[in-house]
Amino acid sequence: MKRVGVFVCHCGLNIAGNVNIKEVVEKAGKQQDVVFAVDHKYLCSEPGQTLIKDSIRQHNLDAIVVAACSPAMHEATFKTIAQLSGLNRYNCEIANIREQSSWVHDDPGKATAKAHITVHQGIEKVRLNEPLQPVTVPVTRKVLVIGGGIAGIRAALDVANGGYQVYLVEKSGTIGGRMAQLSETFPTLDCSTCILGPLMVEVFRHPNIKLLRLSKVEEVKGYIGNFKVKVRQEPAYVDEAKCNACGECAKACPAQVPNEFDFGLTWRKAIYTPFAQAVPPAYVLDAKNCLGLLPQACGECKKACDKFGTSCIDLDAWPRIHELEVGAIIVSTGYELYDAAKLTEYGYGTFPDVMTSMEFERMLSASGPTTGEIKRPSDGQTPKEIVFIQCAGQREPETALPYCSKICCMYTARHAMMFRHKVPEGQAYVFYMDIRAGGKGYEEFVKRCQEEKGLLYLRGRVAKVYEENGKLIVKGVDTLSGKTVQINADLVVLAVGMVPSSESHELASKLKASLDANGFFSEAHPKLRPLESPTAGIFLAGAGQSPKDIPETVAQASGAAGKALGLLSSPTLEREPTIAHVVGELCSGCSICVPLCPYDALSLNAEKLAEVSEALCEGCGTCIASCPSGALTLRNLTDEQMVAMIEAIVE
Amino acid sequence: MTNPKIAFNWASSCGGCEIAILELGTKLVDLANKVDIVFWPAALDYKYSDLEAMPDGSINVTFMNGAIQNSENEHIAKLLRAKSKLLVAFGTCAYLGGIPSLANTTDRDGIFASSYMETPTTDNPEKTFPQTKVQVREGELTIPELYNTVKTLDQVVDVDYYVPGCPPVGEQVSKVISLFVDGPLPPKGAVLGASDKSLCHECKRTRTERKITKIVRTYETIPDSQKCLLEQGIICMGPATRGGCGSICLDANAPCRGCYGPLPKAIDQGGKMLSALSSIFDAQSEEDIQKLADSVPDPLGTFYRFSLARSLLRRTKP
Amino acid sequence: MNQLEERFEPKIVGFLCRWCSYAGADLAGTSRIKYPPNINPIRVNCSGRVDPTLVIKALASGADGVLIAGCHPGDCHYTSGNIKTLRRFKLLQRLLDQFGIERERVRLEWVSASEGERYARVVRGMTEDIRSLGPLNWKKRVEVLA
Amino acid sequence: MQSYLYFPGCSLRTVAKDFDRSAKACAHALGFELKEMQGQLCCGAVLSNVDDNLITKAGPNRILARATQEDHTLVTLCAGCYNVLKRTDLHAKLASPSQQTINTFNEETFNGGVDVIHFLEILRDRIGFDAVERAVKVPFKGLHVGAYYGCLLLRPAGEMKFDDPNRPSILENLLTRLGCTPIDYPARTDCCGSYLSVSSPGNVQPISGAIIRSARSCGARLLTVSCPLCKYNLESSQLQDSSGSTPDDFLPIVYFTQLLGLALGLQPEELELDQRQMQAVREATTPMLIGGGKK
Repeated sequence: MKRVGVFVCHCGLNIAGNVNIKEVVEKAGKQQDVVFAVDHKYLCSEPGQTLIKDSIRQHNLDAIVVAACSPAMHEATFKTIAQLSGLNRYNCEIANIREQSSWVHDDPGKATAKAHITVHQGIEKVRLNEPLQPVTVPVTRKVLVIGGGIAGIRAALDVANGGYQVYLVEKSGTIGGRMAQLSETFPTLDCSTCILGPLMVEVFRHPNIKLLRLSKVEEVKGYIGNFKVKVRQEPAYVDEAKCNACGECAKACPAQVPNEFDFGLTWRKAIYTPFAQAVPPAYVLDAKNCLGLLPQACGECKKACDKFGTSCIDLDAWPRIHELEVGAIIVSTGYELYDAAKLTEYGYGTFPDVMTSMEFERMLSASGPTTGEIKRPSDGQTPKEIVFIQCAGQREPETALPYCSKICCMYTARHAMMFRHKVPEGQAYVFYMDIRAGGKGYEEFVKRCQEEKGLLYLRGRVAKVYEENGKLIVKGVDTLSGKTVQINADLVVLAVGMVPSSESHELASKLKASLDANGFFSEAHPKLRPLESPTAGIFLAGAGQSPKDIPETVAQASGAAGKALGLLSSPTLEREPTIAHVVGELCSGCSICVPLCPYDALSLNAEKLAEVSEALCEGCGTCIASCPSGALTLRNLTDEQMVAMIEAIVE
Repeated sequence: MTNPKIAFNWASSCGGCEIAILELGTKLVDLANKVDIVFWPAALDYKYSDLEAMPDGSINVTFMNGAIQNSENEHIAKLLRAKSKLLVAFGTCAYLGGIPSLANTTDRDGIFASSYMETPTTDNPEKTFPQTKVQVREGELTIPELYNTVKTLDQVVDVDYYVPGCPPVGEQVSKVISLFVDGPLPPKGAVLGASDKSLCHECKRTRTERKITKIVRTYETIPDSQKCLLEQGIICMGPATRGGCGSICLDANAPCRGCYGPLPKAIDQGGKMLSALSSIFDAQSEEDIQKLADSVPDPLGTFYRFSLARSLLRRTKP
Repeated sequence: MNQLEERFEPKIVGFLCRWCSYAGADLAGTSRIKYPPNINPIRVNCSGRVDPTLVIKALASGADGVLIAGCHPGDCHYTSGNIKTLRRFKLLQRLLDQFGIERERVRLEWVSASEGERYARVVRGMTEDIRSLGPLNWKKRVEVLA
Repeated sequence: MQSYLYFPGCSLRTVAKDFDRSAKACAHALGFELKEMQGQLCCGAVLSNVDDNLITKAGPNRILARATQEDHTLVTLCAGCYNVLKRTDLHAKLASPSQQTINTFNEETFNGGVDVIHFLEILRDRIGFDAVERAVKVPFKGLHVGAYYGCLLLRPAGEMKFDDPNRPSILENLLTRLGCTPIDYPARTDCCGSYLSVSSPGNVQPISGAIIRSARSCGARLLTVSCPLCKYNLESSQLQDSSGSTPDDFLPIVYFTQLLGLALGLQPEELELDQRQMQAVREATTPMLIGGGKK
């Protein structure tokens, strides 16, 4: 026989605007065991919380129901205030009458009726709640960072400087990521690799950072504070420690391969270093394109290395599995480019002189395929008329990407300006929908470009691009003059959007971290918890979470590192005790439940009865649903409570 | 002091429960010395008038087997309730509805149609169906009215104790009866003569991995007598059924059909078994899962064979 | 208008998994997407918690329909709870067929945390389907045919 | 004989009888029949996308509601009907509040569920172009024909999912099987001017004129279409004056079903091809190879 108090929140007009609070309070007051019911304008405010606190004392309540916003919002807040007022925090239930009542139903009468049922459900549940104590578990004070782009680099450095061990996992042969491929960065036009390079070296030299290149996360087990991660590392076939990057091996290698770092605009050897500033500064043999390792077909590289070099090549190397134990994981998997070939209206892939911004970026780069000169892929001529198409395949919910990649306005402006500098007599056109230049110095930068001579901004979209006697005919519309325009161009550059790394879906299911509709990692709360995944202990940094530019990425990376450090700052942490347990005298040991547990938390004990390991159980309840004798129950979500709630709904 | 008066009666049942009592054999004779059997139509000649003549509460305990399927069943149930201090639902039919309650998948008209028209051996051109009343030269003849829905005993009268089993096994029967002679009696509503744990608890078969790759019907195979039948793909109700029967079916290498009824905390025997069984389907893709689910023969008849009248839904949609 | 007032309002019990579907329902709220108030959700950690017996219980005690919603296959927060739900659901469907309960009344849907619109659509569709089927009203039906 | 439920629409009853008749003839030759649905109405010709002008959706919803009485697949020929009906079904599936309003108004409940397909989809997905090729009796030899798609078959691409909206190929693939030499020209997916021919005819000429020029410059000797309105606009843009007299370089327009019919060995009369059109087909085909007999 509990003494239950019910607190109904107006949330300003968010709830009160569409739900008759008075009625909800009155009806709640009439429910069994409810001794006190009251409403307040903002329960989450200080006065609101004080009201709860005082009422608990005055009416010596031993359980409360807070009817307010979704538990996803303030459940923790209200449980804590309950605890501070001397209640067991698990004697507090939230009734969601905002997100799933006042906001979604037009008719106030019906919204109120539903709100009442929701509150009644909460009352029925809390009446049967038992007081619980959190489960305390130790924390492994190490961090795993997945992805070695600028986000991963920044996060790894911050955690390492905070004094904790970091594992940095990178799938390619070097860290650096997309930023390493960039020529300049907006709005300051400073050289990208010049500012990135030193950080890469710092990572390489840092005593607290273990860099695992050519590596992928294979399996993730455990939970916040206690992750067990299997990482598979492919062999580089080159001893990092010994290699002095003399390059003799590459000279000797007969296998030519399109260079992905230049998007296939140049060639590399099967044994190669991705780029001059690569970290670790050692060559890599890509086994896929090598003439043959098993059995060994060529071995020229090894011969050359032994002859001129440091004999650091081992062609018999095998993949390694690293079994890591970490307390937190930072996901910084970054982005890839939307496949421009899907945008058939622009003819990418059909016409050689239609290229993506990233390809153009490489062409601008002094280390790129043309050492910084701008040339048409088709005939190597310098283009005179160039068209930049912004939002290519973006903000197109029907056929391509629904979202805006945020950085294209800026880098396109930079590209156009660089083109003008490199081809002074050239004419550039930029098709845009609207210029999004939010950011320090951004608007000023775009203005500068727009005022450039021979650089014309056209507000409108391009309908189609097709080839006609050696020219690319670009048909579009200028919505400002309201006229259709046709430009006979030499080169067309598509600002295609950012898409999440192709492996993020696989990784997400290993991490049990959810993705949003576009495949980016979702954050725990869009406003208040943008650095965390909804899955505890997993933090997010960089473009893997949403399109971002470099400053934002770096800021988020440092933020995520801060979060991880916070988690590691204590040797133990508390976990939810709302987990499964077995009522021994009811269990018959039929062991139907045992194989169902995704965490191997269930086993048969000495008396051949089922047993739950508290440290492992996550409380999903799958075993409970399968138990034919009702011996398994979920703490504070028992079958009795489920039935009570069902009856509250249907009565 | 006088011996306690006990009565036996049957409602809608196959008579198996009566046999279960006769099965006591010589024990029956010892019993007869300890108690007075005042009413037992199946074994001795009694008329309802004898029963009506008895004063209310004059019988110490009545063991009533069989489900309530017609007006006579109900009438006698009420009569016996009045005459008895204690009323025991004896056997699965009285307790859960049993096999007769599978009739709840149809109704009176459906039953009549199949029994008096549709069966191949029936020839009934005049479409003659049972009438509760019929006028003959000698006067009016009446027979009980068949109900649309079969009920358990406690759905028509207050019941003190329950004894599961189709039929209850011998040694449990004698235990239960002697319990009433010598006491002490458990609290009202208790289930007597059965275990509180599932059949798996007393099952001697070995279990390896809990998964079902294929549903196999008993006629399709001769099961390994040492291994769990579920793991051989044979649907065994053991996990969702009370033990105490001595697992005689399993000893005969036949699966448990669930006659000892749901476990103490199980909301619904059929639902629980359905969940347990499907949970361990060895299938991941929707197609494979569908295939396995489709291969389960007659889910209703399999999972509710003995407990339909006492289940959450009680009958099919009227 | 009159006919609108007399319209039968189905009672639907919802079991929403906390990580995907309940979050999806919340998103519908935050985005102010309207849908009928006929559903009352119960928040469970995983759709795998939903014992078919509870679905039967809901129908037996007066619900006109039951919605189970979980993460899309492969996205389950607990790896594969939703697959176990699917196994139970497929067999439950066959059982309910035999009891004569229409398939439209009990549905299993995958709704991710980002699919607020989809959640609203599911509830709309389900409410309409059940409305056209009429009340289930199980208790009464059974009593009537005693 | 396999039979498909078929909705011709207004144009195919009047200005485009030839489209309707040739299609039915081809169907027959290919071993299936087009069975006209009961209770036809105008499809509405244009589908309003706004939510406060539902009346234009009443018609198509009625049509589909009635179609469900007979079948759950409905075949169309006119690109306009195809576009409107297919999208009506999609919108209905969303069970939006406005759909309920429409149903209440129509007193005919429709919540989606009709598979609206185009005649071309039967050929491609149900019969298969291989079978069509096998059925060809009189293959064309070197008929340089340009396929013209227009908008309604392809757009909005997200809803129609008929073919690549920018580089479609279904007509070309069919024509190749008939022995034609389809020519690629940039304007084949441009808009023909559509209903501007009613509201401001002056604006249609330049638009469809450009299409004709583009096709001709890429070597088309004949255009084939699947929309009566496109055909009308493309033809009228070539007429010199109201007299309807045609210039010498007139680029003839025929329905794809008429070419299909000829290849299947049907007679021009069955396909309602008039002298002028047959003349054009002959001229466009390398002379000595006309009706080159069995392959």
